[in-house]
Amino acid sequence: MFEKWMDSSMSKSPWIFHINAGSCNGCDIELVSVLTPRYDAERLGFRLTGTPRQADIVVVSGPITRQTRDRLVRTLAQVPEPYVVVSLGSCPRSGNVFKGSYAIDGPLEKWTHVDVSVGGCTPKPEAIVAALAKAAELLAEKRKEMRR
Amino acid sequence: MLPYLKQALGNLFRAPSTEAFPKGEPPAAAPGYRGRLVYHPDRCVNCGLCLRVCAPQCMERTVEKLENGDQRVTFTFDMTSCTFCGMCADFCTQHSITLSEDYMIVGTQPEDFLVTGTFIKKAPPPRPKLTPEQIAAQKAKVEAAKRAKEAAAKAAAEGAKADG
Amino acid sequence: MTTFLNNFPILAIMTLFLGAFLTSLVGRRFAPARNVLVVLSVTLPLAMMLALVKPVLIDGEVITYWMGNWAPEAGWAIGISLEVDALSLFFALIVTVAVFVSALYSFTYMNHDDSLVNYYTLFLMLSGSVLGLVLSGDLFNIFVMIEIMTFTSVALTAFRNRQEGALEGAFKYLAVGSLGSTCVLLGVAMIYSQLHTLNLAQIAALLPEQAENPVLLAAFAFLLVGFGSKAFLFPFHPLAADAHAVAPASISLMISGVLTKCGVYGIIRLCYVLYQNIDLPFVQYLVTGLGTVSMFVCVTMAFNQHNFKRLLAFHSISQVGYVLAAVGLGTALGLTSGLYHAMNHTIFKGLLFLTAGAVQHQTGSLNLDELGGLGKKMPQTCLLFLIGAASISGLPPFNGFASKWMIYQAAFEKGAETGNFFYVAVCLIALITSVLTLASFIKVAQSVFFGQYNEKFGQVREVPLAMRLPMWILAALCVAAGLLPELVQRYLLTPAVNAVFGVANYIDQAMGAGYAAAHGIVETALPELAEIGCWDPVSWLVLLFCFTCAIAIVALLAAPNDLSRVPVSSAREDGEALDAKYEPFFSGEESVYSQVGGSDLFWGFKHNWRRYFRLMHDWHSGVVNDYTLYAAVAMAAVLAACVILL
Amino acid sequence: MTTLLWNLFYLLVFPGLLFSVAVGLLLAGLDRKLVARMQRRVGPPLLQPWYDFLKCCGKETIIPRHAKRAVYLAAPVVGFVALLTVSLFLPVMGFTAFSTVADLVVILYLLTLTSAAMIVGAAASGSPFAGVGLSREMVSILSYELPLVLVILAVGRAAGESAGGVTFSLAVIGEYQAANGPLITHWSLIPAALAMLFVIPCEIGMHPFDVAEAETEICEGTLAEYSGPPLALFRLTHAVKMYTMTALFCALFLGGLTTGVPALDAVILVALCAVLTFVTMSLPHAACARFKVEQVFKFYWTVVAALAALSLILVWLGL
Repeated sequence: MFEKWMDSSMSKSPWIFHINAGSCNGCDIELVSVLTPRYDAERLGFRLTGTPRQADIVVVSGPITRQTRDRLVRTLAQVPEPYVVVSLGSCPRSGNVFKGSYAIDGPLEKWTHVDVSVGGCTPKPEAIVAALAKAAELLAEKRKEMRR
Repeated sequence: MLPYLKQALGNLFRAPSTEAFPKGEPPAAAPGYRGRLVYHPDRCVNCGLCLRVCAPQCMERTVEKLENGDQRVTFTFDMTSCTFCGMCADFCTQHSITLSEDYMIVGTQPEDFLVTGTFIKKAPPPRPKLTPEQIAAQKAKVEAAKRAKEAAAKAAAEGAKADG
Repeated sequence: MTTFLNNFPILAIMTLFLGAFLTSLVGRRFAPARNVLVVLSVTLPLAMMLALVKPVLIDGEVITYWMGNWAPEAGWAIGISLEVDALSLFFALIVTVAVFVSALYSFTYMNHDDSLVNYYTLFLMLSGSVLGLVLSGDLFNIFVMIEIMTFTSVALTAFRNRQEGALEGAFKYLAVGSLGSTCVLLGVAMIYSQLHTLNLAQIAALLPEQAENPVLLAAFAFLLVGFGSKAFLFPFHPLAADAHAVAPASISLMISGVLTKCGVYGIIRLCYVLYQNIDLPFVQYLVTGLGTVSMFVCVTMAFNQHNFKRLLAFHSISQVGYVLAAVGLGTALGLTSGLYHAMNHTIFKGLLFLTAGAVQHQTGSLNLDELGGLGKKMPQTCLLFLIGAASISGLPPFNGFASKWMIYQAAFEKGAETGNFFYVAVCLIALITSVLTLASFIKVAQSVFFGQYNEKFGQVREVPLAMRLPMWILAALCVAAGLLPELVQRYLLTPAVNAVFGVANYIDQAMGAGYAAAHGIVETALPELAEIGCWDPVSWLVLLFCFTCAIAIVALLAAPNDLSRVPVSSAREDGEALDAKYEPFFSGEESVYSQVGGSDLFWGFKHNWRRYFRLMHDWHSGVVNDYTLYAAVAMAAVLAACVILL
Repeated sequence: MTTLLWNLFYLLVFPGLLFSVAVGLLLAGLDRKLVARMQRRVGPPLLQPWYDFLKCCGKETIIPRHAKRAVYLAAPVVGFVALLTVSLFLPVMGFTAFSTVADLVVILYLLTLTSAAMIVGAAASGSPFAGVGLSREMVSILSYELPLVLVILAVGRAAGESAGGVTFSLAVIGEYQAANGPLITHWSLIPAALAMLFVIPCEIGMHPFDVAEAETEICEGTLAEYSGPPLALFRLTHAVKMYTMTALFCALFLGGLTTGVPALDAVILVALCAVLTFVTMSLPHAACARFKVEQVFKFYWTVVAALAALSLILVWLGL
């Protein structure tokens, strides 16, 4: 009886943990602006947490530079199940203008399974809110199918 | 002691300034906002200028030779690799690439981010096969023109000497 | 009523001293005989004291035993007497239990050391003298026992003389301790010169008539300072820390658990029974003030110590400060709470010292800045430490809470009755000290038992069972005394308090009926205790019930969904699969050894009190002349105060 | 038998588990909503803390390698149980479930036990962030303990005229307030009430004083290594503490306004707690930034302690 409630509550209170994998901070400030009064992601229950242990949605921004690769993988391993990964902006998915450079180490796909992506070189906050809302729904399904 | 007390209390009675977005419609972007790419294949002439000018090389062009010499050219633009700088739109002579104001580029599968377009580039009309006589006639016409030009030049030189 | 029970007190003391003598005689060649002898000479007194509980505590008798059967002649007590009333037996029980546990512990704890014969001889002499002091009914006999006690504990402090600082600590203890003993001797001499008797009962009878005699007032001051120095009170407390830090753990248990209680016993006898001047406001201010000051100073000193045992030493003096603050109130509730806290203190302080000994036995170091993460290596010691720490900081289900609660109640009620603010200040400082105690024990818990393990100490295993057993006994006592305050109060505390307030009965038992009446000691009505709102069993039933339903909720809600997940492997240069799921979160870095503990905890508090701590740092210079200077100044001050104001 | 049933009812339903958890979560939701509205945002739904609690229960529990397993799992339960016991002793406008031993010192120590349980839990998790977090939590305990004790002494003295000069028992305080008006109306106790209002946010660890769980600075401080049900229990303790502390304030200063019907009393109490939550927690949260550790300590040991000491002296002089 509780299991059903827990599944639904997954999507009602998704907590965000942000990993900056070498981003130019354009997407980072956009992500934080999502919590400001104008866009107010807290309406949907979002909350920025400080540790991967309390994370449900892991938002990765920036092309995965060689320096941040191990730290990214290690932090992602420390997130408790079930969790979804959101790639913010163009960089994680393709490396954007840094594609092919010696300093970055492949798209995010290489290291983890990316659930939702947001395009745009600094996507607009509304786009980020839409992506996070989508990720929240995925979270509930993920837990349901993980329980089977 | 509490610096923003008055403002905080005042805000209580004002309506919240939050957009209704997830519930309502996404608000329109600012005019001229460089959002998702729109590709009009019919105008494209496959000049390849956009390929050269795109910094993140988010375009891919595949040219497929058809039997009658035509080329089926397909362009795929990867929105997750694009920086929305608009260079391709500026340089495209045929204005076949324009940046729309749609900023909601959200998707779960890679395909959601691809903008593709294909067109058939007609091969140029076949050049008529010239018979050897037609070639000789054209060559003769060219020599005659050259000789006339030299004669005129000589006449002009004498004229200049005369009135010098 | 001379049944065989009468001889038990002297038998108990003699078995201990005889044991000491025989151990040194026989123990040199074959060790097992020595161990058997020690066990025998430790359990027999405990059994005798327990046998005495029925007549003395429950029936309220007072057992007197005259050495050599020299009963008092014509109203003068010639011989030396052992007088065991409820108060003496209460302290005797504490002493014998502590001695038993300490002996049990030291069998395995001391196996790293050599010349154990000397150790056990001194240990048995120490226990014998302490038991003798508590049971004796003769003032000079008390002084003799204090002498033996001091010198054996000095020798035992320096037992591990190769340890750095051992001789220095012992020397300081010797210097200032002997100063304290001479004060006691001076006091005894003065009383003898005026009252021509040394028997406690007779002194108690003769003293009130000459209360204004200046010599007797000076004697009161000397005795008070003497017993205070044995309890390591305010001016005498620095040497206790130096002595404890180097003494073996079982001896620290004896020093902090038992020696300090003898000091307290001495002060209670002095103020309540001999001089009966506890109801004078000046004496109350003096004793309570001394207790409060030493309570607060020692807890702040303990707050930023780097050595585990020094921290425990300072705490034991601050808890003795609690006891004295309660005893100094003079009310029945005050005395009850003081005695209850004295008993609890011996139990949980003993437990903490034994855990410190276990840590030292396994890792060899007591430095809070190096240790860490021992909880996983020594799980039972960690649990025992938590029980001890919870009881000393007075967390509800444990015994520290019940007695501290009574102390606050007594202090605040006393303040309300008399209407002066001093007692409210005492109650306030007591509450703040209890939080500071909690803070320093959390510091020790984090620096020693939790956090990350320092590889420097190599492979550390749990201490052998023989060391853990005494700790478990003390932990069980901690929990029992905490959960059953009613029983403890009815069977142990109220008889002791009645014995203290019933001075006339004490005198009659010793000197023959009617003696007290002849000297104008009227039979004071036994004070019935106000309804103490202390922790009655219903509440801990409720707590227990809550506990189970909370666990049920947690189990129900979250069937532990151990979703197995393929570890995220990443091709690092060395290609080693990197499943960091169970590593602590280091913001992504490899989790290197970085233990947050020791002195860099509680920066906020220390920053705000930095001037006070700098002052404390300068006063506790560690130089023995300073300590003797403090002792002498304190002696002079108390003497002047007593003679002038009393 | 019926008394056992009634006790069970008290324990599990009315002032005990269900009631205090429900009211706690409600107050937490109300607080987040009010703070949002003060920042002109819409703010989460009222039941958001309930969803947070359920979601955390549904997550997997990862016990880190350095953690001491038993203490790591036991700490949240001990903290929660201690807090539940406090809510059993608090009178709901004149009706107390277990009033036999309702005593301020027990409540004071049970609250300390709750915070101590969180600290030991943080220590047991073995992470350096938790180490820094527990050191800050202990300093904040040290800082609010002095004013809290002064307030308790002042109230004990003021309400203790009849019962032999001083009382620590809430029952006697309740009767005194029923007899001569809630204590807040006594002018000499106004500073104590003000001091208590300041103590509440620091005791719970609400925003301006949440130096221990500063998620931005030390990655959630004490709860750095907690996930799954233990984390849910800690956050539930956090929410229920809001109810307990505000109910304690009502018991100390607004007692004695019983309307006879316990249900109605409960509603009034919840309303009062809601107003108090707004005044003590939402307003400072919206109005000022987080304090540094030594500022919290200095603030409580100077300003708030002075307020409480002032009223203690006034009460002591019998005004």
